[in-house]
Amino acid sequence: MSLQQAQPEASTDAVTFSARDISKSFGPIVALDAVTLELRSGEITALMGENGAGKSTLLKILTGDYVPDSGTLTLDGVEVHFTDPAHAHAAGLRVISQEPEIVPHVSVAENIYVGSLGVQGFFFDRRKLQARAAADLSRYGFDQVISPTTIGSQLSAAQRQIVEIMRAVIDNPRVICFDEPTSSLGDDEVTLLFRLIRQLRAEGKAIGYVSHRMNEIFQLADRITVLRDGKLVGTKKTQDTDHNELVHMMVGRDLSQMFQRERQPAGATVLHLQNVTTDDVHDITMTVKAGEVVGVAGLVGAGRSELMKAIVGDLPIRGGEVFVNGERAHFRSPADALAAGIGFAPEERKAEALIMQRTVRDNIVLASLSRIAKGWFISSRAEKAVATKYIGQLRIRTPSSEQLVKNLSGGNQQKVVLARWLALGPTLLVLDEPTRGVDVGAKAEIYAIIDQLAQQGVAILVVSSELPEVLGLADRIYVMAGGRIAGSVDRAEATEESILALAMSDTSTQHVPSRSADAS
Amino acid sequence: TSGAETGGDVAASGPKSGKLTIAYLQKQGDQQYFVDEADGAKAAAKSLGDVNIKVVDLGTDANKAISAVDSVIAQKVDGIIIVVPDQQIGPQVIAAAKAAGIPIMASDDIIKDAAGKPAAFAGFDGTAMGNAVGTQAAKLYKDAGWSAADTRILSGYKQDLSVCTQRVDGAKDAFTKAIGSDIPKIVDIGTDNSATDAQNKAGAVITANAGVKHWVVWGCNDENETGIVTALQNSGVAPANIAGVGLGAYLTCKDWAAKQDTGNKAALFISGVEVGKAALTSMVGLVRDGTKLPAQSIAKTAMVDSSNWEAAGVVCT
Amino acid sequence: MSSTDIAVPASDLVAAPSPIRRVFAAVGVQNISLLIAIAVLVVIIGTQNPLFFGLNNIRVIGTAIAVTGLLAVVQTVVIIMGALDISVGSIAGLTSVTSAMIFTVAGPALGVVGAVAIGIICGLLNGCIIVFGRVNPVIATLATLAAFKGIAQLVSDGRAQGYTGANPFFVFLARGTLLGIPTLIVVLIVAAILAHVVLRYTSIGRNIYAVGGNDIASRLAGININRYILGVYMVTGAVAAIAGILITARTGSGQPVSGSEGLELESITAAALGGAALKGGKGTIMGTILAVILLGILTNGMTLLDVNAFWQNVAKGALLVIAVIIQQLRSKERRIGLPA
Amino acid sequence: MSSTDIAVPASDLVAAPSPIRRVFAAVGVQNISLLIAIAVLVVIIGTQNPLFFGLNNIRVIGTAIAVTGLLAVVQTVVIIMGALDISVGSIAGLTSVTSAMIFTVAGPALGVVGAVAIGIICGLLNGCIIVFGRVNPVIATLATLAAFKGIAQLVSDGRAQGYTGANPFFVFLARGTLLGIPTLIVVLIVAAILAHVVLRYTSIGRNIYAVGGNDIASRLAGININRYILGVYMVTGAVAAIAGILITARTGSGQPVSGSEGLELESITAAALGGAALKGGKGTIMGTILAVILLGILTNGMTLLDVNAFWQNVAKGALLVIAVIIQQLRSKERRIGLPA
Ligand SMILES: Nc1ncnc2c1ncn2[C@@H]1O[C@H](COP(=O)(O)OP(=O)(O)OP(=O)(O)O)[C@@H](O)[C@H]1O
Ligand SMILES: Nc1ncnc2c1ncn2[C@@H]1O[C@H](COP(=O)(O)OP(=O)(O)OP(=O)(O)O)[C@@H](O)[C@H]1O
Ligand SMILES: [Mg+2]
Ligand SMILES: [Mg+2]
Repeated sequence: MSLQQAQPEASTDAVTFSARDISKSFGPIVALDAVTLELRSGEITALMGENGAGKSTLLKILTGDYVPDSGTLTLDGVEVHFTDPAHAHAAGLRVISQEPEIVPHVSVAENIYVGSLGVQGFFFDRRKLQARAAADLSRYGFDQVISPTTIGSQLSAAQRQIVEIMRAVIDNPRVICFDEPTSSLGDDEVTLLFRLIRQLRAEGKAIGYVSHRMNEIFQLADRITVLRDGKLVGTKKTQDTDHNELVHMMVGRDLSQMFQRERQPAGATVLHLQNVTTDDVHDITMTVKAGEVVGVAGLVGAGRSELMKAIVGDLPIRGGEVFVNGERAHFRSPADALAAGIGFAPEERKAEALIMQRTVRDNIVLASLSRIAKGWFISSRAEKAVATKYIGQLRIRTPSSEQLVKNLSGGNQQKVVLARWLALGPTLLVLDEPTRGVDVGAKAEIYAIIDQLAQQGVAILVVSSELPEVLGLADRIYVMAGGRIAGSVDRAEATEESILALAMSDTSTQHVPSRSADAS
Repeated sequence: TSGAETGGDVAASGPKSGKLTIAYLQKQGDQQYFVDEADGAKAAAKSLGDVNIKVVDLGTDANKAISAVDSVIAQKVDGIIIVVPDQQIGPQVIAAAKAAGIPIMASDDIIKDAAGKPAAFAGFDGTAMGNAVGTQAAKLYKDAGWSAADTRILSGYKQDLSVCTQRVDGAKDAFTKAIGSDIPKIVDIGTDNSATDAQNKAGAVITANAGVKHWVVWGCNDENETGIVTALQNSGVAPANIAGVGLGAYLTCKDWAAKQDTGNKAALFISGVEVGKAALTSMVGLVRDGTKLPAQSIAKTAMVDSSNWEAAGVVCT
Repeated sequence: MSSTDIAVPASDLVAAPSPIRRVFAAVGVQNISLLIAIAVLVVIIGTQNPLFFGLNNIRVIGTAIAVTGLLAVVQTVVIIMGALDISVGSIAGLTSVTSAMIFTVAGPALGVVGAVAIGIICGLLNGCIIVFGRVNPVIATLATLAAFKGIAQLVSDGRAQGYTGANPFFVFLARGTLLGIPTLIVVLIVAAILAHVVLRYTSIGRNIYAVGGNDIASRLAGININRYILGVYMVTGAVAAIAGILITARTGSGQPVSGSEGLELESITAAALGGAALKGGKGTIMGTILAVILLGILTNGMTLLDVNAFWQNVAKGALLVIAVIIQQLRSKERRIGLPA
Repeated sequence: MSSTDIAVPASDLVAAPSPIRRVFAAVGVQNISLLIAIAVLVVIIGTQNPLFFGLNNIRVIGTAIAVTGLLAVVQTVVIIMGALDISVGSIAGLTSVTSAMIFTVAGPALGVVGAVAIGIICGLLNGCIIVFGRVNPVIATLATLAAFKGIAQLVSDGRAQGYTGANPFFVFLARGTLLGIPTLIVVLIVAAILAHVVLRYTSIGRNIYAVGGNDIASRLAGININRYILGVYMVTGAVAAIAGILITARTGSGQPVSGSEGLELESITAAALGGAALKGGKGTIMGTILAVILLGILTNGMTLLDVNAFWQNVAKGALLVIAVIIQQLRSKERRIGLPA
């Protein structure tokens, strides 16, 4: 994607909001050490740093979710103290958090206005709220992506992210921060979001923006603040810096150049789908061979995640046949797939992959316990060894293998999900958005590990919404649209354009959120 | 003197013929005694012929008792016999039945109306039960020649159940009357009326009374009494040093049936079957023939022990 | 699957849905199976004994469920908020006995006011233990279940207190009617309608759903969760006190334990059967009331048909399981994980 | 700055932690407050009445908590898995009475085997209702609580059955000792150790924690959740049956209801007080056993000191609240949202 330089600064140099010398520790872990961040009106300030650098912690302090150990927050030069998110809201600050929090059994409309339903008085008028939500959604351009009547628990990851964004923007805040808003969005939604963010900038809002995607930063940001290990490295104007310098600032060293896959001839067919149909996807035929990395691209809602879940037996298959290593397979649950050597790293780490209140070690060894166990018993030494190995290999930033996963930063949690499946060593590895929220350096390492696994003869199926990732990794790419395979492209012929063209080929069903309230 | 009150209303409406339905509402209907009572009533109904009997378990729930009374009234039963979970609800129950013109009779626990007039009664009321137990305990105590100083009386019961309080108070009164003022210290043990809980709580009490040589035991029911006796025996007290008087005989009989040497020396046996029979027979007599309810039909009771329990008709399951 | 608590059912957006679908949508899918269960029971019992349909019997069912129904209604609100109140029965017992005691010395008005005040204090105590002591609601109210019961026993020495059967106000509560409807039923209806309206049509109610559905989201959205917890527990205490007063009125005396013990499980059962998810965020008053009616009809019908008390237990258990299985089969939830 | 070296496990760097800290770590922070509570209670009661320390009394406490303890241990496992078993008391009642009935006609061996088989069947039924009927565990076991009780009453006609007081095996269970330790206590210790080892050191146990922590994630990680649910409920049924047999042995006859009613709440209380989170995924057998001991000492001590039963209720409630508040204050969890 072409790098589009940010607009030259349009606005004043007035600092709307500043967080000065902010420190925050969690027990022995120093998450932030005297960090300063300034947000200016009419400007987009990007916040960058490796996984665990302290970005989310800083934003949580801005929104009153955490109280800093020391340091001052000033809004328009006036010192403010937030001990509760409500205070920050009242002051005009909003943060779109990294993990969208959704109320499961109420509508999108109520989810968007949660906490401020009362503006209509004591009584709350469902129809008015509905209409207001519809109007707001279309005002911000998301009306095609999400319907106000859909129930929270039925939203896809992208839709949840949009609800989270809507919550913040409808409040018309003066300062608004986005914590990795695009990690679960498809390209179309990203375009919509960028349009929105630019509009907010034009309205004079002060905007903070966290992302691990370099091209986004260069498209959007006016200024970039970099954190490393909880400390401020520096702030640059976008036009004064480049990709390599930023990476250097974040990582403290130059990254070896772009990842290159070692291609090799594929082996025997490991997975073969013949006209597989489920409730959500139709007539899918695909093959994955040993030593091959197969990518699955498509727009959000194309049915990629559903297909992966069907492959591992989580969703029922209604028609067609699945062959694993040449034999017909009937997986009734992921346990059956695991027994056949298939591992599956789902897309949503919080809901589907991680046991948040258990340790990093427990989470890493979860799928390979029976292998680590000697007879009936598990050796905690062996367990720790496995956990420590992958903590090192994936550079998971955690004080020890005994840290609770919920205390890890988002990107590090994602690495724990991957570590679980690397520790198992399956014959077929299904990865749904494996690098969601992972920093640049770690991404390259993960690619290298995938490459290495392929060389060892593991068959790998990767779903990704990041086209460069699919292009760089895959030997072959299936493109899905509207629950069907729109086509398959060989690496040699694949370009972003050709893939996008296929992904958008199905105009009939795309973008219409299929599940709405009337399903119940 | 007072049974006429409820009976009179019905007499006015004239005797009924044809099939009758009598409701027998019982507290703690899942307990053996009341199961027997229901069986007795059913047997009587069968022998009287053309009588349908409706048994309702009220548990220990006073509110449910009111609902059940309302319910059987709405179902137009011809007579109500009730064992109330709490005697305080007597006025409400009597008033409801009276308003509906349905004769009512109390079984096992006396009830009175708002003016203090008791309803007709069949059974053996709690105080009388307690008195029988206390008298027997006093006899055992005297015969054994124990002294107040080295004896304790353990009294186990559910303390928030009024029927239990009556029984143990009755036992205490009768014991005091028989022995005089110098009676052994009475230790109240609050239990949930189960044998296991009585056993657990008694364990602590026995600890607190180390050095005591002899024990007199009674309780709200056989569960309490046998539980305490078991705890005493488990702590090494010889059966000879225990004078346990049960209430019901359905658990104490088990030791006797097995010919075990036991601290359960005696038990008051009230034939639930007989009470049920008597209550139903009187009620049918009133409804069918206009025979006045006897103000008090006191049930046949027997103080049984290992020698005579079978003869007295105790059924040991 | 959730039903009536979802915003406007999508069908409202579609032009002119069939009237039957409208009724269905209003009642909610979950509740349809309860209605079916009620209908089946009514037919079975009614054909066996036509007295069941008597106006009198319907009144009896209504008055019998009033106390449980009241507690089930507030329990539903607590469950929707993601908590549980196991102490409701104890509070009802405490207020039953204290209302009668206060009444005896100071008359009915003070008896009622005093009991409600005590109920609110009990609820406040529950809320404070949860909010400030950071004790899980289940443990907190398990603890106060024991404590309030103990207090009720202490103030009354474990005995029923007073006699309210001669007081016109208490008699009106127990046996009076309003527009031909027994007062007990009126109280339940009023409480249910109030709770329904608050839950469905006010921002307070919607916030209760939000807190129960996702407390983090609610907090981040600026809802003062603690205030909601305190408020809901206080209201629950007040309603439990009204239930206690009704127990006093019905039994004619203040009962410290009898009549209120076990009401906690009954109210939770009704709320759960009515579709409230114990995880929070889901449930309707309509469903709870239908569940209370279903259970009330079951108890009444089994007595009517002379079902032995032991069989009644088996039948109740079986009915519960069957009703919930039908609900689950009708819902389109994914059949994986632990059922919610 | 320390944040830079966080990749290295901190504990590996610190050489030889002090022995006290080691003990603390082994017992767990949560349990420290239970230990403190036990210590305080023991001192208070012991100074009032030194007989409390007698070997005999310790034996009394041990045997008194055996039945509750057994059920609390399995309840902990169920809770860790994210479910609840409210029917344990009913199963214990059913197996108490059936063990005595089978014993009467077929001897002690068959009595025990038969009761355990019935317990397992009950557990299997619970599991099937949950897994295949997709009924929430609380409602499912609330329903079988009633159903199993009804069955126990039906088979026994509501009467205590049989007499086991003369049988050497049952006498050994009730009053015998093994290596000087009462058999009842030995049974509890064995069950607790087994549960502890399975939970802590086997993959089965780990997977139970995982299922309770996040059932969806566990399923996608290849754990056969349904098998775990069925298995845990069957084991719970079996252990409840052992509890039932112990009730029979202690009382000398099979009790359909008496002695087992209410055990469900007691076991849940102990598990929760011991630190098991009702949301699942958290809890230890050690904590539960300490909680059972704490509650056992409290009951014993109050009875010993002649505290009125009504005050005992108040004290029990207060102790529960205080113990949990201390736990919460010691834990460093964020003080937001609904306490878990
Ligand atoms: N509640 C907590 N308890 C303990 N440690 C925490 C907690 N929250 C964050 N941390 C630690 O603070 C550090 C900063 O985390 P933070 O979430 O701010 O990182 P981040 O920059 O947002 O990373 P990512 O890009 O992966 O989202 C990490 O080491 C993390 O493990
Ligand atoms: N949890 C859910 N419940 C119900 N429907 C869902 C859920 N998640 C997704 N869907 C719907 O299923 C369809 C396929 O979604 P899926 O998540 O498979 O798409 P995807 O291609 O993987 O896109 P994404 O990048 O969002 O994961 C979409 O129409 C979506 O709206
Ligand atoms: Mg982050
Ligand atoms: Mg997806």
